[in-house]
Amino acid sequence: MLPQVLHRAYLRCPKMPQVSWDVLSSLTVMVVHYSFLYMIFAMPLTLSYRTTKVINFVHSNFITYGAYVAILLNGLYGNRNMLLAMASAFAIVGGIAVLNNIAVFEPLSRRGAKPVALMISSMGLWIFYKYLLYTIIDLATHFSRVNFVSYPKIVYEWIPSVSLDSVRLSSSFIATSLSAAAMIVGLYVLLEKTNLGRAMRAVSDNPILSEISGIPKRTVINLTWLIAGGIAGVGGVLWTSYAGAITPEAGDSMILQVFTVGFIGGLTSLTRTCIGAVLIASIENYGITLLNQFFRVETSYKPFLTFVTLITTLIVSPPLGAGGGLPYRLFRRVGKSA
Amino acid sequence: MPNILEARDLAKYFGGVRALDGVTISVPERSIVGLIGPNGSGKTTLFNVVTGFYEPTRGEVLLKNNSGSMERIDGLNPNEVFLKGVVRTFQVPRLFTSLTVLENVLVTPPVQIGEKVLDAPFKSRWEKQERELAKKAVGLLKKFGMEKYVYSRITELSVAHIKLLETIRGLMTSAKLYLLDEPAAGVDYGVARELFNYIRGLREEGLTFLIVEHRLDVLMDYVDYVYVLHNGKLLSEGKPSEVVNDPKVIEAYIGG
Amino acid sequence: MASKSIPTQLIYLIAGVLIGLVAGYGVFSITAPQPRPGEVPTGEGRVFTIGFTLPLSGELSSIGKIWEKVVRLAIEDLNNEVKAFGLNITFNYEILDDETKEEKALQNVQTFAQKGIKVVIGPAASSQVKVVKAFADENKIVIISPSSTAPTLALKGDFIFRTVGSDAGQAKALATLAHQEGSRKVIVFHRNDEYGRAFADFFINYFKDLGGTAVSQPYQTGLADYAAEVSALAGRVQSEGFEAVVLVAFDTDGANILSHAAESAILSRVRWFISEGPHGASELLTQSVGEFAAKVKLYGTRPLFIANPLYIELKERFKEMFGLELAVFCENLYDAVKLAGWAIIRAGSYDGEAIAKALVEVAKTYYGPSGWTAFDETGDKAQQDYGVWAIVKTAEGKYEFRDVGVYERGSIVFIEVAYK
Amino acid sequence: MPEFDLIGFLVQWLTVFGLYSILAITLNLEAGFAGLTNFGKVVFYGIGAYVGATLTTYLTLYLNNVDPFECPPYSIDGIVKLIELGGKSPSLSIGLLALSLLAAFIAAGSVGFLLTYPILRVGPAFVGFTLLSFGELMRIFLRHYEPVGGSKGLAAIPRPFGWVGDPRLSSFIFLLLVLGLVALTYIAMNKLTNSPMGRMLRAVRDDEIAALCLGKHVPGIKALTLFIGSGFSGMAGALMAYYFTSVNPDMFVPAVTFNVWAMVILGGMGNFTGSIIGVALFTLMDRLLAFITPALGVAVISPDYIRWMFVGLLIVVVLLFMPKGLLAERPLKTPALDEARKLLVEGGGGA
Repeated sequence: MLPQVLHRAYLRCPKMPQVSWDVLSSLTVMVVHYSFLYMIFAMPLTLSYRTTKVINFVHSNFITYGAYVAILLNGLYGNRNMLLAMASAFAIVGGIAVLNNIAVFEPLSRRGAKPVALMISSMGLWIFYKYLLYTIIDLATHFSRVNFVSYPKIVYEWIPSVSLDSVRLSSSFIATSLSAAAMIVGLYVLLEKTNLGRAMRAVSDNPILSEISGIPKRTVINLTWLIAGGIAGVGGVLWTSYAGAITPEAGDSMILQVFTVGFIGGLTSLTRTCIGAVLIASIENYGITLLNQFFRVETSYKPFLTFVTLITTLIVSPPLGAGGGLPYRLFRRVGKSA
Repeated sequence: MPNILEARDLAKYFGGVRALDGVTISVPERSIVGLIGPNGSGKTTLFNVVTGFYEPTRGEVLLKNNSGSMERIDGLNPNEVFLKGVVRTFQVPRLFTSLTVLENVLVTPPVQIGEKVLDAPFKSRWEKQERELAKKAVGLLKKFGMEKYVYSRITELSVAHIKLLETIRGLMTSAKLYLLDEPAAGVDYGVARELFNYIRGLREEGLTFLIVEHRLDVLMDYVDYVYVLHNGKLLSEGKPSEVVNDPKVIEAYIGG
Repeated sequence: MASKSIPTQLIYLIAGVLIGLVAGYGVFSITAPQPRPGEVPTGEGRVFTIGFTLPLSGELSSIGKIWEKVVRLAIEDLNNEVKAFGLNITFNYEILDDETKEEKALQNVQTFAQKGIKVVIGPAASSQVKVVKAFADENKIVIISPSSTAPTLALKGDFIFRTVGSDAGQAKALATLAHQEGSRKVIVFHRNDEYGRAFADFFINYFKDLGGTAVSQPYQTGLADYAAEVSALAGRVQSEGFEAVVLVAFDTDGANILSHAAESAILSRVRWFISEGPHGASELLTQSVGEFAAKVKLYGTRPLFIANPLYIELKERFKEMFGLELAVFCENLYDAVKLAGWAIIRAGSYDGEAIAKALVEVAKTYYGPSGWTAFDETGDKAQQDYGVWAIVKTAEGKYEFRDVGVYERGSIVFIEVAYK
Repeated sequence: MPEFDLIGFLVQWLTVFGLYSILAITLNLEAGFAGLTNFGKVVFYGIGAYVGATLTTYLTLYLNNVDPFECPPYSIDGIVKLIELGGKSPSLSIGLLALSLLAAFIAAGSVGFLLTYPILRVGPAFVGFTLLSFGELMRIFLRHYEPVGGSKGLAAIPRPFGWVGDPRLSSFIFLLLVLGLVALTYIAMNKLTNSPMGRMLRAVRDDEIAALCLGKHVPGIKALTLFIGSGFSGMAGALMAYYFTSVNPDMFVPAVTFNVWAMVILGGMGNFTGSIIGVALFTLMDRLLAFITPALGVAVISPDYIRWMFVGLLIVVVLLFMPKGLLAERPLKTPALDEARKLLVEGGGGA
C-alpha cells in the first residue's frame, strides 16, 4: 500500500521522531472515524442554528438520547439491528426536538423574546432532559437488573469489519462512514434540490423572503428540528457501536467538542462545519498522541487542546454572522494609507 | 461654505465583492446632502465606513475638527467617531427599548460623571450634572412636541416619533454632522415631510445632514446637493433638479 | 405597580427577622450548654439513628445504588444481632444522596447534625471527606467512610475513620503482582485525580524497590470516550517497549479503556494489571473484553481477604435478596455499619467523643466480611488483605469476576488458574 | 424525633445562602444589566477560592516558621502542621482573611477583565460558551498545577475565627461576615446601578451597537462590569474556601453556574432583590429536601434527579409565563425624573 511505503521512506529520514506504522495507521483510522462522528454530531447543530437561531444546548441530550434508545432496545429487548435502532432514534429524538420547538421555542419567539432568552430556555431544557434520562435509566435498571448507568459497547449484527492489508476497519467504522456519507449526500440533495431545502435556506437567510417558497415558515422550522434532532439521535446510535462504555453523560462530555466544531463553521456553513470536524478530530487524536510521545505531555491535557482551539477560533475568526458582532477593533489603524 | 466631511477615493471590498469602489464626496457645512441609489449600491456601506463600522480598504475620510482643519477619521471606532461629532441613525431605528424616552435622551451625552464607576455610587457627585442634563433633555423634547411622551417606553411610540427621537438624541451633544439612514422609511407622506421640516429647521441652527433616502419625492424638495451611487461607484452628482434628469440615473433606477 | 414596593419591604422584614432571630437566640444559646439527645427513650426501648451520605447519583451512582441495598441489609443484621444479645435497642438509618459532590456531602452531614445524629457513614470520595472534616471535628460527629483512601486524610486525633485499607497497601500488592508475573518495565496508566495520582506514586516507588522501572501516564477523567488516550498509550508502549500496563481506574473509565485496548494489536501483546476500581463493573463482562483478558492474562488486585467465609456468605445472601453482585467496598460499608452500631452501644452515652473512643475499641475485636477491622492511630483500617481477581469464562460461555489469588507476606499466592 | 437544632440549621443555611447571594447579585449585574451571558460564573468563584486558600495555607505555614516549600500545605506533613498551627492567633487570622479577600477580588476581577478580549466581538451565545469552556480549561489546569495541590487540592485551610474556641460561636461570627459581605455587595450594586451608569449598562444590554454609536466605550464597559462582578464573586469564593476548609478542582463544575442562573432567572433579571429571593428559595428548598427525602424512603427514583428536573423546568416555565421573574426590573430613579417632573408641571405640559 502506498501510505505504508511512504511511511517506510519517512522512517529512513535521520533525526525525525519515529512513529511505528501500527500506531500511525490505527491512529489515522481513528481520526477519520472521529471526523465522521463529529460531522454527524455537529452538522445538525449548524443546521438547526442557522434556520432557527436557537443556540441549542439540548443538542447534547439529542446525542445521549439517541444512544440510549439503542441501549434500551439492546438491554431490554436484545435488539442488535442497527437500522432498527437508528430509525427509532431518529423518530424519538426528532420528535423531542419538534416538541421542544412547539412547546418552548416557538411561543418564546412569537412573544419576541431575545436570542439570549431562547438560549437560556434551551439550557433549562438541557438540565431537564438530562435528569429525565437519569430517572428513566434508574427505573429501567431497577426493573431489568441491567446496569444502564454505564453500558458496554453494543456489537451490532450484519455489519462487517474489513481488513485492508495491516489496517483493520471496525464494523463501527464502516457504519459511521456510510452514515456520514448518506447524511452529507442527503443534506446536499435536500438543501439544493428540493423545495423544502430551498425554503429552509430562505428562512435562514431572509425570514420575510421565505414565505415565497409556498411552505409555511412554521412547517419549515418544525421539519428542520425533526431532521436536526433525528440526525443527532442517529449519531448517538453510532456512538454506542464505538465508545468503550456509554454513560448518560456521553453527550454532555462531548458538548464542547461538538460546539467547537460548529463554531469553526460559524454555525452557518455546513462545509466549514465538516472541515471543523476533521480539524478537531485531528487535533485531539494526532495532537495528544504525538505530544505525548515526543514531548511527554500528559494525555490528561487532551481537553486543553480542544479549548485552546475554541478560544483561538473565537479570537481569530469570530462567528460574527451568526452571533451578531460588535463593530469594534481593539487595534485600530487611523489613516493607515497616509 | 467649507466642507465638514470629505471622503476621498473611498473603497471597501468584502472578499471579491466591491461594495464601495472609489467614491469621492464632500459635504459642506450647514447643508443637507442626499445620498441615493438602488438597493445594494453601497449607500449603507459608505455610512458604515464613515462611522467606523468598517475600516476602508482604500481611501480616506476627513472631518473638520474644532480648530477648523480637516482630520482623518477613517479607521476610528464608532464610539470615537461619535465623539468627534458625527451622529448616525439606522434604517431600522435602534433605541433602547427598556428605557423611557427621557432616559434614551439622557444616555447620549458623552462626558457624564455618573457613568464613571468610581463616581456612580455617590449621588452627590453627579446629581448636579444629572439635573442640568434633565433640564436640557426635557427642553428638547418640548421643542419637538414630545413632552407628552417623556415617561413613555419606546414601544409605545409611533414610528415617526421614534425616528424623531433618534435625531433628538444627537442634539444632547455638540454633534455637527448627522448621517441619517432612511429617515422617512415606514412613515406616511405627511409625516415624512414633517420630519424633513424639522431637519431643515435644524440646518438653520447650524447642523449638517447627510441623508440616505429611498423616498425621492420627499428628499428632493429638501436637499441642497445629491450624490447617486451605483454598484459601489459614484454615478452622478449635482443639484436635485440636475440629478433627476440625468439619463444615467434614470437608467440605473429602472435597470436596478 | 404598587406591588413593587411590597416585596422589597417583605424582604427586609424577613431578613430582619431572620437575622434578629439568629443574632438574639443564637448568641444566647451558643454560650449555654447544649443538651443534644440523639436517641429517644421510648417504651419499647432505645432507638438510634445512623446517618448515611451516599453517592446515589452522580459519578459513583452505579456503585452507590448497590451500597444503599447493603446498608439496608447491614442494618437488618445489626438489629437482629442486638436483639439476640437481649438488648432493647433498635437502629434506624437515614440515607441522603450527595451526588458525589462536596457541597452536598457537607449539607447532608450538617442536616444530620441538626437532627442530633452523631454517627454518619460516608461520604464516598476523599474530596468530600475533606470538606466534611472540619465540621465533623468541630461538632464531634463521627464520620466513617467505607471507600476514601487518600493518604492526605491519614490524620491523628480526628473524627474521621476509614474502614478501607490505604492505597499504599494495595499499590504494594499490585507492584508485587506485576513483578512476580515477570514484568520489569511498566507504564502506569491512571486517573488524573487524587486517587489515581497517589496510587501511581505508591506503585512506582514500590516497583522501583522491587527492581523494576515504572513511568506514569495520567488521563483526564469524565470524558465521553478514551480512544485517543488508549492510542497514545499504545504509542508509548511500542516506542519505549513497556512489558505491561498498570491501569488505575474506576468502573466506567476502566471499562471504556479496556474495551478500546482490546482492539489494539500493540496493547494485546503486553500484560495488564488493574486496581480495584473496575472490579465488579458489569461492562467488563463482554466477549471482547473477556477474550482480551485471557489474551493478556489480565489480573487485578483488590482489598479482600480471600476465602473469608463471612464475605462469601454476605455475597450469597446479597445475591439472594437483591439479585445483584456486590460492588467495590460493599464489605467495608457493611462492616462500617456494624462497627458504628456496636460503638454506639459500647459508648454508653450518645456523644461523639465517646463513640469515637468506643469505635476504636470495638474495631479491635471485630472481624467481618472485610476482615479484621482494627484502626491504626490515624483512624484508618490497619490490617488489609489483598486478593487478586481475574475475568474468567464460565461453563456457560459467559464471563465473570473471580478471585484467584491472595497477597501474603510480600508475594502473591495463586489458588486457582484463571487463564489456561 | 430528637430535638432539632434550629440555630445550627439557620446558621448553616444562611451561610450558604450568603455565598450564593453574592454570586447571584453579581451575575445579575453582568447578565441582567449589562447583558453579558456569563456561563462561567464558577471560574471566578473558583479563582477566588483558590487564591484565598493558597494565600492562607502558605502564609500560615510561613509566618509560623515552617518553610512552605519544604513542607507544602498539600502534603500530609503540611496538613498536620496546618491543623496544629492554624487559627490560633486572632491578629494573624484576621489579617490573612482581609488579605485573602482583597487578593481574591483583584485576581478574579483581573481574569474577568482579561477574558473580555476573546468575547469582545462575538454575540451573547458565544460569550456564554467561551466562558463556560474557560471554566473547564481552568479545572484541567488546576488538576495539573502542583503548587496548589493539583488533583489533591488544598485541605485544612485554617478558619478565620478558629481562635474563638467555641465552633458554634466561630461559625456564627463567620455567618455575620458573610452576611456583611452580602449587604455590601447588595448596597454597592444598587448604588452603582441607580445612576447614569446603570442607565448606560441597560443601554448596552438593549443594543450594544447603538450604544457604541452613541460614543459609549462598550468593550470597556463590559470589561469593567466583568471586573466588578468577578471581583465580588472572587470574594465569595475566598469565603467558600474558609467555609469548606478545603478546595479541589472538581468543586468548580458548570453545575454551580447553572444553579446560580436558575436563581437569578427565578428572582428576575435586573432586580437584585429578586436574586436574593431566588437564592433564598433555592437554598432553602435544597436544605428542606434533605429533611424530606429520608422520610419518603423511595430508592428507585432519586429525589435529586427530580430536584434537577424541577430546576430545568422552572427556568423554562419562568421564561415562558413569567419572563420578568418574581420581581420585575424597576425603572431607574435618578434626580432627572424629579427635575423633569418639575419642568413639565411648570411648563403646564403635565404628563
